[in-house]
Amino acid sequence: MTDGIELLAGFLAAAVRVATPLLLAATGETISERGGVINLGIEGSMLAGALAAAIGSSAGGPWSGLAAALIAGATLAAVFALVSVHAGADQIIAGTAITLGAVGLTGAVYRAYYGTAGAGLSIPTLAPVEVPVLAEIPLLGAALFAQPLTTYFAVALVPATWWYLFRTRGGLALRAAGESADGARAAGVRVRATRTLAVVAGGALAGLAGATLVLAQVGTFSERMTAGRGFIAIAIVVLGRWHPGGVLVAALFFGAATALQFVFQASGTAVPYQLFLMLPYVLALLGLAGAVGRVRAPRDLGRPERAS
Amino acid sequence: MNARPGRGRVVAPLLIVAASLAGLAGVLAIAGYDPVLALGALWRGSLGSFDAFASGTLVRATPLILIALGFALALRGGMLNIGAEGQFLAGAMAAAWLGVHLAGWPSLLAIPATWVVAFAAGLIWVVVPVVLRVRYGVLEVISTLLLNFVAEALVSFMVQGPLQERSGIYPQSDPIADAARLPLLPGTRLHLGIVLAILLAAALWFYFSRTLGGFRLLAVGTGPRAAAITGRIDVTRTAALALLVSGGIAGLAGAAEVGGVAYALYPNLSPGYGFTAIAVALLARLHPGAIIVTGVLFGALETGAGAMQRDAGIPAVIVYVVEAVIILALLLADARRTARSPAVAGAA
Amino acid sequence: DRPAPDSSSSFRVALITPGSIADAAWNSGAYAGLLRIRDSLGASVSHVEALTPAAQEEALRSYAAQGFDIIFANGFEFQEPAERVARTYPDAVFVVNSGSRAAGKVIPLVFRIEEATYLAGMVAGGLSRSGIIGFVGGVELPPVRRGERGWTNGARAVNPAIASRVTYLNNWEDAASGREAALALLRLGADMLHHNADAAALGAFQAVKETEGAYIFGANADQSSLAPDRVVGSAVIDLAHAFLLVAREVRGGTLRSEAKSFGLAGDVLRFVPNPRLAGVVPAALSARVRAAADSIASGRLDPLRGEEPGP
Amino acid sequence: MIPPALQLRNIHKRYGSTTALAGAALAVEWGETHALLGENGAGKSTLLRIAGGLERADGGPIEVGGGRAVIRSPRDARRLGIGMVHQHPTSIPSLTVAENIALTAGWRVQPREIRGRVLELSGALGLPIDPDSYAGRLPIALKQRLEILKALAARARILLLDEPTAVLAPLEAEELLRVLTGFAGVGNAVVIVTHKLREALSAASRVTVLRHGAVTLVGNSDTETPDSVSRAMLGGAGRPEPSATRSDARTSEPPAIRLQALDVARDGRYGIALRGAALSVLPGEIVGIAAVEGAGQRELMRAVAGLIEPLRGVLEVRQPVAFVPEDRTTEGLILPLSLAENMVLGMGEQAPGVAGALVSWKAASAATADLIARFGMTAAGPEAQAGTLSGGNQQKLVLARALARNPKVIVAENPTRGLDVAAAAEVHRRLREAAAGGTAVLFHSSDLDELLALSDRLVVASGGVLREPERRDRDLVGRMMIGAA
Ligand SMILES: Nc1ncnc2c1ncn2[C@@H]1O[C@H](COP(=O)(O)OP(=O)(O)OP(=O)(O)O)[C@@H](O)[C@H]1O
Ligand SMILES: Nc1ncnc2c1ncn2[C@@H]1O[C@H](COP(=O)(O)OP(=O)(O)OP(=O)(O)O)[C@@H](O)[C@H]1O
Ligand SMILES: [Mg+2]
Ligand SMILES: [Mg+2]
Repeated sequence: MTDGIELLAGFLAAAVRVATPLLLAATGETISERGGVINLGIEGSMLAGALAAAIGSSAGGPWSGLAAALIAGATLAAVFALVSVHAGADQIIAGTAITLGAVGLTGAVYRAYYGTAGAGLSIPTLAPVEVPVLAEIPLLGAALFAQPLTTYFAVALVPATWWYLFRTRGGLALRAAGESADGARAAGVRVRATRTLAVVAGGALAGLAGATLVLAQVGTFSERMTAGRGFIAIAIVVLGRWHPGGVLVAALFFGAATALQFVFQASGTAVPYQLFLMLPYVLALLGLAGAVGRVRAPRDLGRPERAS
Repeated sequence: MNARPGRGRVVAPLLIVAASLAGLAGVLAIAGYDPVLALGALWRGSLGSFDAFASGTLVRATPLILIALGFALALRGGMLNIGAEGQFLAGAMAAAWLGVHLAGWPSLLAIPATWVVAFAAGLIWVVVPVVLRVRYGVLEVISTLLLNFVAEALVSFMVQGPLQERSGIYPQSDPIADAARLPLLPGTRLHLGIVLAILLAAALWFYFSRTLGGFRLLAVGTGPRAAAITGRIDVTRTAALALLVSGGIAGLAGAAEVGGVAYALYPNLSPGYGFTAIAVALLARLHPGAIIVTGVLFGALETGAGAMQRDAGIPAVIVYVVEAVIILALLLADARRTARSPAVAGAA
Repeated sequence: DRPAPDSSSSFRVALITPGSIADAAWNSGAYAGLLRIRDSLGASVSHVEALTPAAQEEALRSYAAQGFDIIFANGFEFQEPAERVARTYPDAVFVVNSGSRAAGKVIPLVFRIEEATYLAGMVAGGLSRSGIIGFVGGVELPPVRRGERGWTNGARAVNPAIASRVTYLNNWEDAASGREAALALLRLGADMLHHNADAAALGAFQAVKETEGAYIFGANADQSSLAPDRVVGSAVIDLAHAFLLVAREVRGGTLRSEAKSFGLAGDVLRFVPNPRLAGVVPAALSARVRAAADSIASGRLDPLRGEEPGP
Repeated sequence: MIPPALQLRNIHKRYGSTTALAGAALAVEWGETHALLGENGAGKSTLLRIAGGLERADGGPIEVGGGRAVIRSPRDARRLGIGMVHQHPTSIPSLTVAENIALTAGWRVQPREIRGRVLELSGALGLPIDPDSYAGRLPIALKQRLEILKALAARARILLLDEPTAVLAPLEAEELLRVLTGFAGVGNAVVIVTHKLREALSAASRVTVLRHGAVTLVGNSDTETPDSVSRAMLGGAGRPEPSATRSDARTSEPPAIRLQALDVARDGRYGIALRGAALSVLPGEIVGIAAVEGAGQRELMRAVAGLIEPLRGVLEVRQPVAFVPEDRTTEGLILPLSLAENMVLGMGEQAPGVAGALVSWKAASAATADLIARFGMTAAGPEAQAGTLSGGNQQKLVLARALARNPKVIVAENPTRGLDVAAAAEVHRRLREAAAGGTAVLFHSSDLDELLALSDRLVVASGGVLREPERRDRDLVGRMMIGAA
């Protein structure tokens, strides 16, 4: 009985762990897509953030790692913004190229910095922080209130993003830019500047997501370690309907599906493991279909502002 | 301007590409590599000799061109199919499945048969996104993307399970029958797939530019409301059909890769052709003829990248950076021609 | 430290890897082998990453056409393309790591990793308190599966009631997934882990470090340094050494057209205990492991079938 | 002397080979309402867009309040107190009315607060609007109203309006002009573009007339007459006489449109828009539908055009039917496509150049060039994008295309919206011509005068019910429209 509860608690904690980097990246992508820019380069920003976190933390501790990750993620996103927002080039290709470049760049820098031996498990990490009292709650306590700081930050970001998007002038301008670049411009919004900021902020959060993998989870870096999480974050944005709250739910859902996948495999069934590997994606598809009503993207998503 | 096939100039883009290559040479030199050697290898390994061109560049270009053609077809109708990777794998699975059973068939039947099943498999792989889009309004961008991951897992399952080779040890299928293998250009690795790609490009070019159906597809993609009200076009049906066929074409690419290159199903059949092909199609502004050119360009880039590693000792990771810079440069050059892209035209 | 084509040497060796050479195991080991051949034999060397069948055959052909003497191809998937290319270029030697059969100058290298993992499994079976052991695999490839089979059989040899759990990640890079997979195994009671997941396994080491009473066994290289208090030992393949042996034979003209297989009998494959944890392993268990090693080396024990060593 | 509120001098603007403005000028004093007139394509919108920061002139100085002004963006314009109401609404469809206003005005985004401020503003101006509606869902008249509210909320002192009354019913238009003159009267400035000359001369104190991008007349509205103005617009040709001939309904033939006990659901929403409708239109007959927004006229037109499946009842329409939709920019045309392509879009298999499944774009272009010439459209050519046409020329394209099909039935929503006087007269002539050739015409117009002038028979739609007035009487019809008779 208590065993069952412990397992459940462990499962919930795993779901939250898996969800955290996805939530960070997806929240960032929500901001950028609300502004009308779809950034497939966040996979690259995440990877760059992961490496920057590793190097930063090796050099100056976890906090330096976090700062370095933010900067690295934002820098790649800035390059992306330069090409796609300012030059008006295609966002899908630009994002793919940024990710490809990030794979190469992180690989080269990693090899140069850590040599052939790699980083091992030498990187200083962020210890989980227990929230007093709350962490004692049975079942949920350990899952939700004994997590690394990045998790709390990711969750706190959800209402903050909501507030920004729906309760501030900047957020309104951002949404306007995403819905109709022409309309926003006519209303006095500086569309390119607005979009650039959103993309860079999104990239910084993706960098932080990468840092979470390194500093709050594995304590090391490996090439291509983000393994497509950036693309999954983009799926989560859609699943969450471009809404911070929805994105939170979708990220947790995805985290839970993935955690469940591992539990299934580890409990040793005869079912081919590949079916479990498909599970999160199939569930996400079902979730998309089951979500009540129609999903609508920001109208000008993917369209550069016309040069005037 | 819009999703129209482009009528842009070529000179400025070429200048930008040249400038960025010069910049690259500088960066390589700073990083301690011999830029002349590196760029020389890039050239020699891709376009510098007939063998490199035929056996390397064109072989790599074939799946890119095919997938890009399908992508262009769908996007012309406003559907953004970023799941070609999955459809490609579906086609490859089907072609391998049939291909191993065709011993004794005449090639004239065996090859078309694998193409038909692969087309069907790719098409079936997009049925779910189409139904989700039509019935539930789920954006095909996302459903096709998610299905890529499912396809990967499915291939992994197939090569360990139903399609695994006879000895049951290796995660790959049995080799397909000789009859199902595509004929090669003698002395090279260039296979019949390139002919398929060129014929399909010609057919799509004709369809896009000379037929009412091709125009109506464009209308659906650029102005769905006007297409429905003024053009009296069944917008949903038209777009759905385009997406289905684009899936089928990606499936064909899978068949060509199995029948012309790999001769068996392997899990690592695609290095992300589905994504590279998007760049191929968009840079070509969805124009079928231009897709052949951009497809060859990207094929050359990927083949040349190998040569840079082999012949100039440049590590793969640096080569990725080089590729990324070249793509971004092409993109910037291209963006100067026109300011608008159709990227998510079907989103609303 | 990179290979640059150096035409001064007449002995030319190439390596094709199906993935990054910074994977902390399979490909990095092969790359180390390439460098060792360069340094020991003065060969001029070249390397390329080739991820797909199209790129792989292209790489094989290019090297063969350029007259390389040996082309190491680091994976079973090169077997058939290598045979095809060898028909056109009969002079080159193609060494297919983990390949399936010898065919002319296409020579497979087979590492009987199960012989070492069997020993690791024995230790794990003896040390496990929960009676559950776990294995994290990258992609389900033949050597990975053989390693897991050896590991499980070894544990059963010591404790027939042991339960062995397996999780596959379907990639080699995702260390965070490696950690989650390990944590799930540990939550479900496993206390001894083993892996064959290259860089992704780093996450499993991290998970073990964080979990009280859990231990792990390294793979491919001596991984004790990753978690000195938690790594009981490693099933080591000295790929570099094997590469050097093969290269020497080619150079000396003594290489025969047959599969080259490496097991505990040679000095390529070993089970290397972590000296820091020597005290954890009871002497009796150590002795059994040593005896099993002898039986395997002398061919009396097949780790894939898991028969007890005869008296 | 007080410097003018807004002064543009010697403004030039070219688009490729098209000259939109060739030395145009405009001077507006504080306190005045200024009408900017000209035929379709004369350059009115372009001139306003330059003052509003949406386009940049190739040359020519702009002064605001006497000071030299650099206007690079709508943002700059707003800073200078210039507000603009565009020919086509620019509100953001998926934001609410309140959000759209807050965005333009730069208000803090507090839902309750902005809702209150919107209600206050709209109340004070006498332009009521629901702050919580999504802008995209508003009927076109309210969309227009929202544009004006946005400009005023942003505290514009100089208001530029591009055909704000084109989409309004006469009463709404009067109401709006009253608000605008009031706004100007308290020391602000208003520029209004319109094709309704009477309206211009009565509401504005001064007029400027453009022709081919240059000024042909600046005058006081007291001294100018519709005739003098239209001579300036058309280059001395004088005002076209509206023809008053009635068409001959062919009573011997069966009706081309027949509906009986027809129920139609509300377009895109729940509920029934049209109940038990009965109507017959004979070949050769022109029937006008008078209605205020939401009375069921939209559903009637679209059901007859075959775009909405009726719920029940009889609906017989002779084919082919040509439909002229109300919203030319999203329903009638695909703006990024060329004129030739838009022609093929509308005519389908019957388009010149189309043979079976094949299209010859050369032939289609030639036919489109012919259409451009016959309808006197100002366009760079058949390959020009529809989006580069002036509003009125876009409308001409939609009409020309519909007529070119030789349809048995024409269904038109506001067919002359945005057309200049001459062009509107030309359209009326062509519709009559079509009717004379046996085509049945069913049209709706928000302009009662147009309805009375063009239709052989008038039907009023009100509250989802169709009724025929006893007399063709402006007052009676007006009262029936709002359900007061
Ligand atoms: N973006 C553009 N590209 C090319 N030509 C344009 C563009 N915008 C306007 N034009 C051309 O400039 C001329 C003036 O257009 P403008 O819209 O100012 O006319 P207008 O007086 O407002 O006409 P209308 O009464 O029909 O609205 C037209 O010939 C039009 O085709
Ligand atoms: N009955 C109507 N009268 C006037 N305009 C209408 C009517 N119905 C729809 N429209 C207009 O047509 C356009 C599209 O309407 P539609 O109902 O298709 O919106 P939608 O696509 O469902 O919106 P969304 O996707 O944002 O939910 C809107 O601009 C709307 O104002
Ligand atoms: Mg809709
Ligand atoms: Mg105009």
